[in-house]
Amino acid sequence: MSTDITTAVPAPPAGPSAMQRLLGLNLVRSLLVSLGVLVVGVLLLESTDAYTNTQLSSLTYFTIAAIGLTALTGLNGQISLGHGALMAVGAYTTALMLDTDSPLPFPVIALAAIVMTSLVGFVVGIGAARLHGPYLAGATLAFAVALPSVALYFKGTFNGEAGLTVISPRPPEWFVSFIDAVSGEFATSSKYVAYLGLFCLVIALFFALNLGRSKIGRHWRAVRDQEVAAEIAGINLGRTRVQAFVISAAYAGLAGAVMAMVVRLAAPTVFTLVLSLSLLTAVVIGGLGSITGAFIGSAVLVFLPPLVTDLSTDAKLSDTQAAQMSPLIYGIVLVLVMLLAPGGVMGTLSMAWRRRRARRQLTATPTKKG
Amino acid sequence: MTPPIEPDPQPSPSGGEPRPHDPGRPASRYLAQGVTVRFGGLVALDDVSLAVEPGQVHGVIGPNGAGKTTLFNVCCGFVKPNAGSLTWDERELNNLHAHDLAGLGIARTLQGVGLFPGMSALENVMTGAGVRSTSGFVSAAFGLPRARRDEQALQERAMQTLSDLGAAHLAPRYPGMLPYPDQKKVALARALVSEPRLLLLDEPAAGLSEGEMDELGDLVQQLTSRMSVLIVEHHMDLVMRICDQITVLDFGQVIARGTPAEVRDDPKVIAAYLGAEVSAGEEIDTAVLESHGTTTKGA
Amino acid sequence: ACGGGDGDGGGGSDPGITDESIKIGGHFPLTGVAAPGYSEIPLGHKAYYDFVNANGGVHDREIEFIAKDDGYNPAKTTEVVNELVLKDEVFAIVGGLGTPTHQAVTNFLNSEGVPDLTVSSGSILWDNPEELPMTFGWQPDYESEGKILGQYIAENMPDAKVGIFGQDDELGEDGAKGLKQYVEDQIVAEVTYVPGNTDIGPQIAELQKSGADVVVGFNVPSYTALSQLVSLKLNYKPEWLVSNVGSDAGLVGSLLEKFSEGAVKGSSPLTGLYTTAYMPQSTEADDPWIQLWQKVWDEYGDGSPLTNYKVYGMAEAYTIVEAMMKSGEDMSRESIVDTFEQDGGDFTGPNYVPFRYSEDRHAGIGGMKVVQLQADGTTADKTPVLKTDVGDAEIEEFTDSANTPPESGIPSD
Amino acid sequence: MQHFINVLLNGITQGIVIAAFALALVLIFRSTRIVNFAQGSQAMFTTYIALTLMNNDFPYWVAFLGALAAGFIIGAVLERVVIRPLEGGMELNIVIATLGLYVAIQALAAILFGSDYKSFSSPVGVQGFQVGDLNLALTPTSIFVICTVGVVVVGLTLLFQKTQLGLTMRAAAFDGEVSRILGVRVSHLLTFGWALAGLVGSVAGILVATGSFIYPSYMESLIAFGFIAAVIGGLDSPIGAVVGGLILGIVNSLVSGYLAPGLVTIGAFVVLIAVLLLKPGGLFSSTQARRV
Amino acid sequence: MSVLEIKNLTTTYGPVKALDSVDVAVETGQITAVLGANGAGKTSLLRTVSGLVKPTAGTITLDGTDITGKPTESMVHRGMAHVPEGRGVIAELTIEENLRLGMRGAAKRPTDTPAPVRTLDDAYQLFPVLGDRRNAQAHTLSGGERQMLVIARALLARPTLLLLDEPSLGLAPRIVAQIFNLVRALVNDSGLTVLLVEQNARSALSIAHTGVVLNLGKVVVTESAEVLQNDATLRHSYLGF
Ligand SMILES: Nc1ncnc2c1ncn2[C@@H]1O[C@H](COP(=O)(O)OP(=O)(O)OP(=O)(O)O)[C@@H](O)[C@H]1O
Ligand SMILES: Nc1ncnc2c1ncn2[C@@H]1O[C@H](COP(=O)(O)OP(=O)(O)OP(=O)(O)O)[C@@H](O)[C@H]1O
Ligand SMILES: [Mg+2]
Ligand SMILES: [Mg+2]
Repeated sequence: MSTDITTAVPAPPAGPSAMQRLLGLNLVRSLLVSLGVLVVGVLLLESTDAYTNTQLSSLTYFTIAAIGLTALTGLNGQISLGHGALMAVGAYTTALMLDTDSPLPFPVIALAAIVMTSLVGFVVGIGAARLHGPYLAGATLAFAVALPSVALYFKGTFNGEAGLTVISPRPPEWFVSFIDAVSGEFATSSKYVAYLGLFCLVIALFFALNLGRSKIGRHWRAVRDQEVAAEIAGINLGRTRVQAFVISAAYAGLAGAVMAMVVRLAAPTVFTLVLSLSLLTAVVIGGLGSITGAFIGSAVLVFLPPLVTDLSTDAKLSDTQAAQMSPLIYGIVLVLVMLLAPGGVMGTLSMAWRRRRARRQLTATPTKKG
Repeated sequence: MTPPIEPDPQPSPSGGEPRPHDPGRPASRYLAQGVTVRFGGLVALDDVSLAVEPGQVHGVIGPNGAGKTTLFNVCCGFVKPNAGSLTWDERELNNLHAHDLAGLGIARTLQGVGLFPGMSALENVMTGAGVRSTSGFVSAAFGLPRARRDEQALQERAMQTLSDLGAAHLAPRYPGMLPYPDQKKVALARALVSEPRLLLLDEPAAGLSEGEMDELGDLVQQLTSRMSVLIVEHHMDLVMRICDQITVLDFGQVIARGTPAEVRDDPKVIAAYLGAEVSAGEEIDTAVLESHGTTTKGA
Repeated sequence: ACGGGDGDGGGGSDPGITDESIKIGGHFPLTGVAAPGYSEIPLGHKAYYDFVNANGGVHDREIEFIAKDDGYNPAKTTEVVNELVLKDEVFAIVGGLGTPTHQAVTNFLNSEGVPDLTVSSGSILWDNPEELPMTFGWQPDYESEGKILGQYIAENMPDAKVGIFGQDDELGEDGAKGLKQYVEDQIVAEVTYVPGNTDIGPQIAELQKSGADVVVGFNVPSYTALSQLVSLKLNYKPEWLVSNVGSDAGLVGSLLEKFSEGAVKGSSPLTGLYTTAYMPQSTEADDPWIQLWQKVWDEYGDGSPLTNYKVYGMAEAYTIVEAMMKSGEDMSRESIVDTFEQDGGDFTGPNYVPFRYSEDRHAGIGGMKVVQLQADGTTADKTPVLKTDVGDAEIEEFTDSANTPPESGIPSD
Repeated sequence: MQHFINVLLNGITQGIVIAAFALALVLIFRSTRIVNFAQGSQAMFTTYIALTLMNNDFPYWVAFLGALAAGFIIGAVLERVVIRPLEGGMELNIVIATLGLYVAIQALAAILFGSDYKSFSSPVGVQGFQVGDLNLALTPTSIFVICTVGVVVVGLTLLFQKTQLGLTMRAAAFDGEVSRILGVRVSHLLTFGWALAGLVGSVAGILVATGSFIYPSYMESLIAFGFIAAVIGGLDSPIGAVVGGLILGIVNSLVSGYLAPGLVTIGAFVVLIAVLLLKPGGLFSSTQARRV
Repeated sequence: MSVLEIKNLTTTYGPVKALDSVDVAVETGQITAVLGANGAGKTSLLRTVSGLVKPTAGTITLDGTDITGKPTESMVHRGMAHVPEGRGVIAELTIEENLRLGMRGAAKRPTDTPAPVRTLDDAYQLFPVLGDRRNAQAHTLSGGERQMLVIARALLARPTLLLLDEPSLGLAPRIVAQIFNLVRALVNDSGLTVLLVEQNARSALSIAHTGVVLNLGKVVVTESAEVLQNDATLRHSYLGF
């Protein structure tokens, strides 16, 4: 199962029927991969303890956002240090809409979060479309730092520093009986939230797979690789960049919606620059441009820190020392991954694979020049 | 001084919005008139006019820094001229953007190759025609059959274009791994896949061997059945062989235009560009050397 | 939850409690911007529990205390509290620090039935027995403190022009709200600062412009020090009243010492500053409570000097231990909450005014006194101990004499 | 009037410190074309070294020089050990590595020096000047800070524009291979560039600390503002960094003084976007490369 | 005597062998032209000689000193100047700064080496367009102008061995002639040695003394230029003209 969307090489056609099958497969493959993730997700959720369940729900929102950022940074070449702030838009939208006596169903709320965030992403994207590399990084960083202040300033709506608490939705009847049927357990609202996250993730994954392999994805990559050539080929650079930014923002919005329910709070302190930076980190250490990489990177970010803290506590360090060990180790791991596996986890794997294939080809047929 | 451009030989067909692109239509005339470009104090192009007739190969030559690339950039919207107009399909191209070109049936290659390194050759070529597929965002996101059909057709066409250039075997390979001439082929295929009616080639022969250059010449001549070609090149053999018309630029001005034979013998062109073979050049050098007294005068 | 409660024998079958031990935990900013100062609170907790454990524990049970780092980020608070409750299976959460951070977990803790005791924040949010039956505040709320400071100004500085310097959150807001009940018409300027932005020049300049000659600060200690420095820069010398949170004289004083040129050696640069006290401060070496804390810290601390943050942590821990003691041999999650509600009003900690705990109140300490810092680093009482509450509750003098620590240093059952 | 002057003066002193930090970022950018997120942590660390020296009774100036030396060495070591092996790869990789360093160094400082507040004294006074009735928000310390940054900027500008070393540093940064062909010792110069940036960064770290308090994350807010200032200035030019820093400092102070302190970051964002919309390469950008 | 002796040189890029046991001897005061199809390894040869690429086997000797694996930075001081393929200007620096960088190389060279281009003014005289634009950033130059800048910059280093990688690329015929003449004059007058890589075999051979033909990384022919020019079979099979 390869979910690498940057290197989706269409095989050269071997007659129309074979090609039809191949192309037809793209949709089928997206569906299969998404369903696979769904099944694995359900199995994981039902076979692990409650705490791991909550970690998995963090993983879902993190991964959704990372997929969106992978699309933007990996496919379109735009760096964003502001995706944490975009998640804030989704999270606050969700918190505001859940804060009524009879809130709308979650899909509607999630959709609203996506739309709101896309709108903000559109505005930011228009500004960003003209910018490159570090200038874009600077602008999005400023955005990440600035947006939480909006919540501080408009206290009436967003409740300032304290933020908006989110009452987790109560699991509906059918869900309780479903879980009961699957594992014989009682479905808590944490579990329900984890399932919501999983569903959002699967849907997000499905669209990402389709887009990455489509014309749209190809145009994004063209703009990333060689903007002049892309322009000549008729691709409107500005529009394509904004499009990528909006899509990516939509993912951040959905991630924010899930995050609001997992964290049970939308507050400025949740959406610090650190969140934006960790997203970028996840995307890069997983392997830039690869959806599988986005999964892996997010997993590292969710599971590594508590692991280090636990190990440190086991090593008889005090709680404070253990707490400081976690960022120390995390920082060192980041540096080491970059040094030892510059392509991130996925990049390094696929590189090794390609190298092996090349070597095999080379030994099979002595070098020949066309 | 500049020979005037004759009036449009084909009267405009009456009425009707010019359609952006219709490969079935015969190639039309591309006209640049009075183009002037300044970079700060430097006048890169000064009142330059040029007409590419349908089905012809039009060469632009001139010394380094004469303004050839700048003219190209004006023709495809990368540089906004300070004055002058462009006409294509009997329509003036106001406020031309580079990304409009493909839709207008104009394609261009870049000096160097400018392939997308992160895509296979086939994808590179497919991108060249991407704007012509009609399926939109939604069908792409949902992976609808319509998008699939479009992609399929596109892929077939890209494949076809590659095989026309004898480069079908390159399809799955990445540009970084290809030898230079193969890269150039892919780049050309990418320009051709959109079935343009005007092809702009900027120094296409740079870095090619003589054999490869001959091949390129033949190819360009074949293309004229389907499109007009505007070419910038320093290889005189090639230029003289394939061009129907040549415009010579020097210091941003047109100093000559005509058939290869006319241009070749124009004393102004010889002085500014071709140089009177080796003997004339030698004088320049010895002058430099002598000015330092290091010359020991040999040969 | 899966695997919950397995092997737990003993008094109750609740998670985190066995015959030998009681496991509790809290979330604190141990790293990041909020770590300075606040990261010392769990040290206080730990030292006191170690002291209790060394002296027989609580009904023969050892207290095992886990402090988790949340970096003052609610998303991480959720994570670590999940970990504490679901993985470490603690009996209760104690001393959870910060308003936005703790707010993220109150619903979860209450729906899971986990006691959420002595929240380290003066927000009034914790006093909500209807919706948050397991949650209890501890320190006085900021609004009550504002009222007491307001009344002091109204009575003793009736002509003063008052400026407010407040943190841009519930600390500043609730405090100002209380203050205004008494000095609304004396206020000439109200400025706020955003934690993390250390540039408060414009705000202090604004106060100076307004002509305020009394400034009330509802801020954290680092901003007390900063505001003093900036005032020095502007030659601005109003009377300062600083809320208890921000008046850690030891800390702020030592920070400022290096900058107070020309001041008398050994005198605190904060001399003359008014603040409030709801329990003895680390500088009051003669106070029996401080003597207890000092002893505990000397024995079970890490060798660093005793600070008010550590005192705060130990005092909270004292409350926890007292509640555990009073809950008896077969303590359960339910019973400790009951103890807080039934006996909480009579807890015997260092606080001058008792807790307001009851069945329908989960608010913490109900009053304080206004004090002024003296040149020798001690404080002088400016008012008797005052007792009050949020809203329009009267401010009354509280005349009961203060508690003294038990001989053993451990509350009895 | 006094209020306006003081808000402005406050903006200038804040801005000049931002500028000092932005300068360090610009130096790295010039030599490696990346933004060093670890810069703040490096500066923080060297400031702790200075503080340790001062607590051991070394005078301020010795501590200052000690910090500069430490900054220089740390910069050089990081370039050799972490950045060098990553060069030639993706830019983002270096960015992530510097993020890792940023986190790790900060944690290390907390472990080594503790995470509590420490005050950092000033060699000169911290009391403001009084001119007649006017109380100016200007202290001997702020004048010291402004002068120090001034010296650094002038020094750097001369270095880059007037010396062979500066020319080769720029060449090495823009095109390593061509520079090597021309006999430029690129690898030494890149290390030197990082070392120099480390040094300038530690100047910024100390200037922020002087007459104030430090704790392991005290440079945090400066990282964002310094980066924004550097981008406003065009990332490439020392003068640009100073102008960017001053603009940002003054705008922040005005927003804080006349609107609301909560809007400061929004103000910074607005200024940045306004500048970038007018000049996508920042105010002092020189390169707007020919594309075809 | 050979200034530059290349023995058994092998250079690989991953699995690709760009040079395969190449032997070339470049005689003092001569022009040696390296010819061959695209991808034959010509550029790789020059890059290996100037140390930009480390060879996997073989030795390179310059003036009797083994320079194999020595850093590129040191080559200028040994008297080697390299005009890289593809117009290696430093685009962000001004034209004059580019040239000044070239002059640095001359600083450590013996002052008595004959060199026609010693000062900035000499360079500007050689290519007047550079003088006109001396304070403009190099990226504003046209393709051919950049090539001129790179050649002038290399000459300013006062080299004894000049490595030229396709110097005629993108230049107008008149300038090509000028440059080729200049190269020949330098060789004749100041004893410069040139290793010239050219796609345009005909003009290269017209000024070269010796021709070396590479094919797939191997030397297939080493002959005097005269022989190569006149032997139709050799020309047809290896040079395609
Ligand atoms: N962006 C720019 N800024 C300043 N000058 C420029 C710019 N672009 C081009 N020029 C100058 O304009 C003139 C024309 O340049 P152009 O690239 O069109 O020449 P060309 O004819 O293509 O030359 P070549 O054959 O060498 O490629 C040159 O002198 C060049 O230096
Ligand atoms: N950096 C590189 N990585 C991998 N392969 C390379 C690299 N550079 C060159 N090659 C390969 O090495 C071989 C020789 O290349 P080289 O550039 O030396 O040829 P050349 O004779 O200079 O060709 P051209 O006439 O196109 O300049 C080619 O097959 C090329 O694809
Ligand atoms: Mg050109
Ligand atoms: Mg080559």
